[in-house]
Amino acid sequence: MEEYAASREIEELVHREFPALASEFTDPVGRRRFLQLMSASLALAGAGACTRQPRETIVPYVRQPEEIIPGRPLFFATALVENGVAMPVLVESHMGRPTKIEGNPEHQASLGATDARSQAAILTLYDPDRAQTISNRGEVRPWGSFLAAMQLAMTGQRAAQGAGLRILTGTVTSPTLAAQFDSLLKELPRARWHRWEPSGRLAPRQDFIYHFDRADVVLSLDDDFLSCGPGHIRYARDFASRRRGAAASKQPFRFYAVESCPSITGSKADHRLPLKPSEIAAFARALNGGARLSEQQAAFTDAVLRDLRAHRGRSIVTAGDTQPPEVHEEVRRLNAALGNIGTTVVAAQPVEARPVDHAASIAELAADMAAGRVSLLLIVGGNPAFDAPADVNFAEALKKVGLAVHASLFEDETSAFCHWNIPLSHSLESWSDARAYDGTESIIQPLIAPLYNSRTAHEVVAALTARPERSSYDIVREHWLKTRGLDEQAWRRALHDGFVAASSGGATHQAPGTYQAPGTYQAPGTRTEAPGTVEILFRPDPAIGDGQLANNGWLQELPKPLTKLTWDAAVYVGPQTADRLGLAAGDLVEVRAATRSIRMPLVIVPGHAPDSATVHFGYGRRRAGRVGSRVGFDAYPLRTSAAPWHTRGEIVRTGETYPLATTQNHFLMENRNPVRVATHEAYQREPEIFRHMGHTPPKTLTLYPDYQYTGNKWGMTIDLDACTGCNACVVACQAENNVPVVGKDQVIVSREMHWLRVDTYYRGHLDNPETYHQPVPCMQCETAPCETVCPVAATAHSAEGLNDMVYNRCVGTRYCSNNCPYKVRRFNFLLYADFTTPSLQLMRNPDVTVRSRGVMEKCTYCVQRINAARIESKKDGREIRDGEIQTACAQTCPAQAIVFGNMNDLGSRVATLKAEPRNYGLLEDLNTRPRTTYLGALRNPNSELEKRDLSRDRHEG
Amino acid sequence: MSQIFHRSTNTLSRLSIFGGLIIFGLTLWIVAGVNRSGYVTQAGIAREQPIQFSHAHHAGGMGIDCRYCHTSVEDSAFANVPPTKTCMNCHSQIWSDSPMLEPVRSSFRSGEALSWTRVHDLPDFVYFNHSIHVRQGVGCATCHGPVDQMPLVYQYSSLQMEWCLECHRKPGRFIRPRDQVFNMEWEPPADDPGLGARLVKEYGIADVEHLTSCSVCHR
Amino acid sequence: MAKADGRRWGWGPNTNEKMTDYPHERVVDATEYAPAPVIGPGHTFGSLTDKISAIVLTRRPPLWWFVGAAVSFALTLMLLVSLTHLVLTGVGIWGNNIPVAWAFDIINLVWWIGIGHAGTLISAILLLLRQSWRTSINRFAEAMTLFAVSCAVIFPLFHTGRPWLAAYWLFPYPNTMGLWPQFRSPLIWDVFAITTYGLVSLAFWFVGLIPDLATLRDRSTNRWMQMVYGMLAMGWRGSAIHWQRYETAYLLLAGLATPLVLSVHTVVSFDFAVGIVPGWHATIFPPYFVAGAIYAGFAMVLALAIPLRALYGLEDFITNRHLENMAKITLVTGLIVVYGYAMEAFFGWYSANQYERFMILNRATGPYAWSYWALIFCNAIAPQILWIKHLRTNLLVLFIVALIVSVGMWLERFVIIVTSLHRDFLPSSWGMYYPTVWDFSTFFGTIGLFLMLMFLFIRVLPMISIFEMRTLLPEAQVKEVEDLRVL
Amino acid sequence: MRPRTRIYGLLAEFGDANALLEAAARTHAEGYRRIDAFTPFPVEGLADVIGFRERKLPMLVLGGGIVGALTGYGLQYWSSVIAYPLNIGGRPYNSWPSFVPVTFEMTILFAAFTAVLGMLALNGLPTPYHPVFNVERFALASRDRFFLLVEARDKQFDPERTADFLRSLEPREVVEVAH
Repeated sequence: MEEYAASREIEELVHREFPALASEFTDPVGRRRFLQLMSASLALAGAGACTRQPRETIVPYVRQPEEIIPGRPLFFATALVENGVAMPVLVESHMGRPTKIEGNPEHQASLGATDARSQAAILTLYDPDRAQTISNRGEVRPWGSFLAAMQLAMTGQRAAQGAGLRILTGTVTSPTLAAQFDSLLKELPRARWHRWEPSGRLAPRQDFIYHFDRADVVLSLDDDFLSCGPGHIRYARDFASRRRGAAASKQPFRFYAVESCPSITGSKADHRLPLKPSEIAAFARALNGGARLSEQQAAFTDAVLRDLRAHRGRSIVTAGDTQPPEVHEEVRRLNAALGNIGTTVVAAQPVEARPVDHAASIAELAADMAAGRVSLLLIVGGNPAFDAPADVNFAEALKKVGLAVHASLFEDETSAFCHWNIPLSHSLESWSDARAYDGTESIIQPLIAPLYNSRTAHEVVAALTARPERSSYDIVREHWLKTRGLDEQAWRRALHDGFVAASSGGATHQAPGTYQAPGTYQAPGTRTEAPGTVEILFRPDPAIGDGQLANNGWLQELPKPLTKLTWDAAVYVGPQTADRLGLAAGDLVEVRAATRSIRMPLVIVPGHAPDSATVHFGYGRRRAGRVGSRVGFDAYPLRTSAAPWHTRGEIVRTGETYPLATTQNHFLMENRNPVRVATHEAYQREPEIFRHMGHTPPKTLTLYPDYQYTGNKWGMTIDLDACTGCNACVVACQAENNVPVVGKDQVIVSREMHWLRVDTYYRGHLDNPETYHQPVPCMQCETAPCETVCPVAATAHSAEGLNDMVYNRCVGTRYCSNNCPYKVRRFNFLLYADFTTPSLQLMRNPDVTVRSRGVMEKCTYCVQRINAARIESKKDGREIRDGEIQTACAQTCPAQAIVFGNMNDLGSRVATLKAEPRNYGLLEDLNTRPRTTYLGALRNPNSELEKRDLSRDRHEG
Repeated sequence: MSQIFHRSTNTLSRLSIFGGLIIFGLTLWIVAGVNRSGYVTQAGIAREQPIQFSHAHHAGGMGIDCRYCHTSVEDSAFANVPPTKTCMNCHSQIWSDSPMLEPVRSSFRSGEALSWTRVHDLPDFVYFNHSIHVRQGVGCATCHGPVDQMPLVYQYSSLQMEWCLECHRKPGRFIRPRDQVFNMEWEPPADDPGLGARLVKEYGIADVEHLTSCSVCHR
Repeated sequence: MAKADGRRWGWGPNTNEKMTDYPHERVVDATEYAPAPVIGPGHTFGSLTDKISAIVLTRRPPLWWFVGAAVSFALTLMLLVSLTHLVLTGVGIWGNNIPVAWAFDIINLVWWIGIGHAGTLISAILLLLRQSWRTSINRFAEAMTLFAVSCAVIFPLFHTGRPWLAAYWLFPYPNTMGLWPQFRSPLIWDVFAITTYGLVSLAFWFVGLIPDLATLRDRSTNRWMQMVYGMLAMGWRGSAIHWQRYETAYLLLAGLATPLVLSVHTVVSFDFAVGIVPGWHATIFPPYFVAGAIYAGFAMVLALAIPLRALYGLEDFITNRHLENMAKITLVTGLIVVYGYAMEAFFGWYSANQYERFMILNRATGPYAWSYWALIFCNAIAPQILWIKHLRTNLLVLFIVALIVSVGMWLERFVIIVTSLHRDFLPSSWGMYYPTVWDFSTFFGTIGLFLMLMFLFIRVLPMISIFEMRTLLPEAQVKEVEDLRVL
Repeated sequence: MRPRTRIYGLLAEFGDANALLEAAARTHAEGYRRIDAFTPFPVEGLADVIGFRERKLPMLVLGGGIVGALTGYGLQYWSSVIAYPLNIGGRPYNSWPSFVPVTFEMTILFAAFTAVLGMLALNGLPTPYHPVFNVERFALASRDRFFLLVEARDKQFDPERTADFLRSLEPREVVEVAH
């Protein structure tokens, strides 16, 4: 059904103006006028709360699709594409406008969860800076003339068997697209298809799928499997559920992490060993007895090996994509030796179609271009002029190409060098397909007609074939019908479910050959003691990735895990290295590698491996758009195809400093135990240990009678043992609640607007501390300090115990924020919300008021969802079921750390969790009686490695 | 020193004091009045529409049920304004060439949507849901008034917060049996004063604390 | 006798005892009962009436008046510009943020309100305490109160995000929303306290003015001035009966204003004491704020009186004794405030509450330590030199100390508000506050407004209460009613 | 019975307070009742001497205070318990301790304004026009002169005899006050 619904809506959309479509619910025009009136009432202040409504119009359908009930959202299953891999999602659509992205609960790769980037994809869809017109050398052209041009060019190519034809894409998992390329290359054997995915897996290798839920001991060699890589959503889920099991049972779970740059995966480790990149390879060899290490490292290795061997078949050893093939080989051998393969570690085919070595591939392409051997270059997606390795000098080579075509979402750095620029459709506007981490194939269906004159990759590639006019729907549908015999029923089923049944590990593409011959990878030479010399790691930015998402304000302002840095990339170094180099946070330093150098501000990250520094690439875009251009510093100039992940260089201070916008500036707990931690052993011995870490005042501590909550009593628990600090909840909240972006300058004066923030705390020695993440939404205190001080009752308790915030009543004294011990209230110091950009009005959640200037706002437990559920239940004459209401944060959490529900329903998940001994309230000694409570974090240290007095748990913050 | 002021100033000055007070009171009274008047609430003002659609004729005269056009009133927050198609269901046969209906036909031909002037328009920070009100026995006429007698629809109630609160504080005074919701003529039975209270219990309508919680209408 | 006493109570020097001792003395020498004269020698009813009313009626304002008025008017314009920008752009033009959501705005509010207190205190409390020396300073002290309050109210209104709504939503009035103010909020208490304070002070001031307005009416030659002063005087003619009711009313006002003035700063202190922020949540706040207010108020009175008397040659009326007494009160209230600081520190330690302890530590050693130590110097150390008489009576020294104290009291509020807020409970949300140019322009703008109102006031109204000065003259002493009865 | 007199009364001017006091006492002892005295500042006991005994004001102020208190608490109770009860931070609707400050301020406000307005009302102010202002020298009443007025309405009043009596009090002069 859905796809017809979708497509028919789309007709409607094409016929009608967007704002009018929106007008039934969120009429931006109306609201804007209304706000003007509010401020105009300055003049007629005293004339009462005069909200005289401006004229509005209602524009009904001409023919109404029967699926659409105006005012009720529809959900469509589809997939987004991250680094070429499918991220299965359900998309909420209001009257044909996609407004919110959720994970697809049916899909094994998601199970209902998503990550920050897919949450933010909705903003990219409506980004007003997207490429909007097909252009040739800067002049707007119709699609037809592009087709003509291509046909002309192709006649020449066919004559030469495509000798001059080159195609460049990122990682491709789309079976249809791959098939299109295959047929094209079969027709033109001398043409070449190159790949460059700056932040993806560069070297092809045997792929493995891990089952963390079945493991007792896990060792990770610089593998950030909780936040990067195709499977991270599912891995986070399995990892968390295994830990949850450990917390409940006597069956402990232990996780060792060896890494250079602190990652959120490392932050969950019971033991973490910071090593320089060069040492990690050695460490890997040592695991199989192949190398000799320092005592400290050797002790660690021995203990880990003993632990792993004690759990044969129930352990996992992983290595990150940034590790060289030899490390992966060592890891494979170890897993085999431990008998993990087939049990916890399952071999699988790479999901990438026709895997190649990307670094080599783009280098080869650039060489051909520079040599003038390329007469027709088709770049589908990607932005090589910006993110290609520095040594291949792509931009220069691009000038020597006869005819360069670039299809991309944005007019970017590469577009500037290309003759033809074709706006690429967003996943939510396209018919396409893609494979998830486990090979499961999803059909991608459009939620909305292309907002601009854009085309999908399939259509662009088709332009090179004999049948250029085919729509992407035809192409995709035909591929699935022909090659996979997907009949109409199966096709609809696939669209409805969001994936093609029984397609995981589909054997349609060849197995990868042996590993790349060394040569693309060079082990760093021996370390020299010259001051300032360090090993330099290259990593994609934790928020905006390789830079393609630079124009996404939600991601720009998303506080990066651990450092809480926004709007900038920085050089990460450990404290000891900073001391050695005499550098302080905020210094603007020069990073030199070989002959190249860049400038970047410095950030000190506890736990970073000594004598090494991490540089994040993706920032410093020159043509990204109004949000992303000229923000931060570009690190690509240091990155070469020979050493794409780490190299050797030096850090030199420039004497200048640079303002950094961080949302958290103090990372120590100051003995206030906001995060309560105990070891697994201590917890088993004395379950009450978490309660003893704080003081809960008796209920009799007031001269007032207690307020009784009958009926629903909403509450939330957040499991700090499960939370990985991945930030998905933060963006989900932002998308669900129309939370504005404020910009770097405002973040610097700490006016960020996130309703839900993730605090990070360190404990122990800062060279290698324990790290804890704590999501902090509104606590919905029963004795809310904020409410009593509001002079106009703009914040008051609902009968279900919600701490309501009434924006239209708020006059903005900000007293409530002063009196909020959790500082979760956010104030519109300026007009942050965008009331003017039309496309952004379409994106808004129509069920949540867009807040104007001078108004306080905060987390409401997604009260719009609560109300919707209450109304539905009342109409059905029943109670609200447990789990029927999910707050945006809880719904998207890959670790299922956040649980929301009715505390009065003793069977509900939230009620059972609150009954757990790990449950405690943040700052509950203030007698605020928070409805949001936390489940304490657990550590399971290996006694060999850590002889620590367990009573420390009680005293140390 | 000779007199500065004339005899009359004594009286004048006292008068002016009381006069001032009276004028002050009057202004307050007028302001309060204006805030509740049709000028601000826009109640009672019939709106010009692209087509002179008469509810009096369709709903009143011909007795078409509200839900024939306002299809989603029982399922959604929004009662729905009918698509052109709905008009054409009949008007492709009757009055199929009346000049008055030309806009409808042209819309149907061209697919160009009709755009109606909104009559009932709440502020954007207020979230009203038709379906639950209808479900709980709030009649159309209770808020929209005698639509079946309106040649051109006008806003019947003030739609101001205090007006909403009247019912949210004492639902019993306003609700009716569910089967009477779409009956424009229904009057509360004079012989059964307890009806409202019974229905409130029967329909499980929430107590006043719930109905007057801020987040029920504001989000 | 009690009744008569009740009525006599408070008017100028009380002379019962002496009069009954020497029933046949018609006039008693002022020096006999006063420690030092509160009015220069050689003055008669006529002379002082003319001297004071001349400032308003005949004397052309001196050059410095025009200069001062011009400067303060310029500052007032700056205030208007700042406020306009504020309303059009938003509170974001200031440095306020989360966690420091209140800063200059509320600091200035409390500072101004505090300054306002001296006026009512002098007029009411000193009246009840029969301090005859108050007479020559109460008039402009009251004016100062009014102007300080009008500067103060600017902040609570304009610091809100939507002043165009706060302007009336904060008051209870029947509205179409069926909503009312939230009376548990100290901000609403403020609204009532400050409004009451302003209105009562205005009434008090105006009542005190009526006889003098009559004097001006009768002295003025220009027809228009006669009309204006005449209207304001409301036909006052000094009838004995009127005087009798007038005294009663004035005395009652004083009796009401005394608890009021104490309550106002108590309520202002509730803004903090009712909050849970460490550094705010303290029971000592009300008395300590009131003392601080009087402290600041007297400092400001001194800072105004010293130049005024010199510029207008009023040494006869505002004598050294006045200044010295005020210096003494400043010293005493200063010591109370210092006690307050000590207690805060003590409680911080004694409460054994880690948040309180950290707060004190953070004040003394944290990023804003400079403000704390500057405050200690201004309010605790500098005023101690007033112990020494010849420094206390040295006008320049006194003037400078007064200014230092005014600065110190501003810093006190800075410490209480900013330093407490910037690091409260969760380390993760600790932050810093930096004022912007608009914070300063608004603050100095209000100072400009205050001075401009002051300049206008001394130009159009008698800055010293003429009729009360008359009562200080020896001739004003009359014999007992009882003596007359025997006739 | 007696025709309304042509003049308002007779005004005697004195140089200092005691002279006036004595004169006023004598006049009152003489049996004159409709008399009034005018001074540039309140003179001890002058009102007594001319036989003025009214003490209404304090009672009025007390009343005003009580009304204020009731209004203050009533307003708060009604609006937060009856008009729109809201659960504010789990506090009861009638959080009486929080209602004290406003009640107190309202008490003061009402009482204070009763005092001021009551005083003006009882004194019959404003009266910008008053016959005594017809006397040129009366302007000095707000400077350094003391006046004694015997109104023509007094039963004993007789233009000649009263004038003679007043002169016997050694005033600076006695003048007729025109209507």
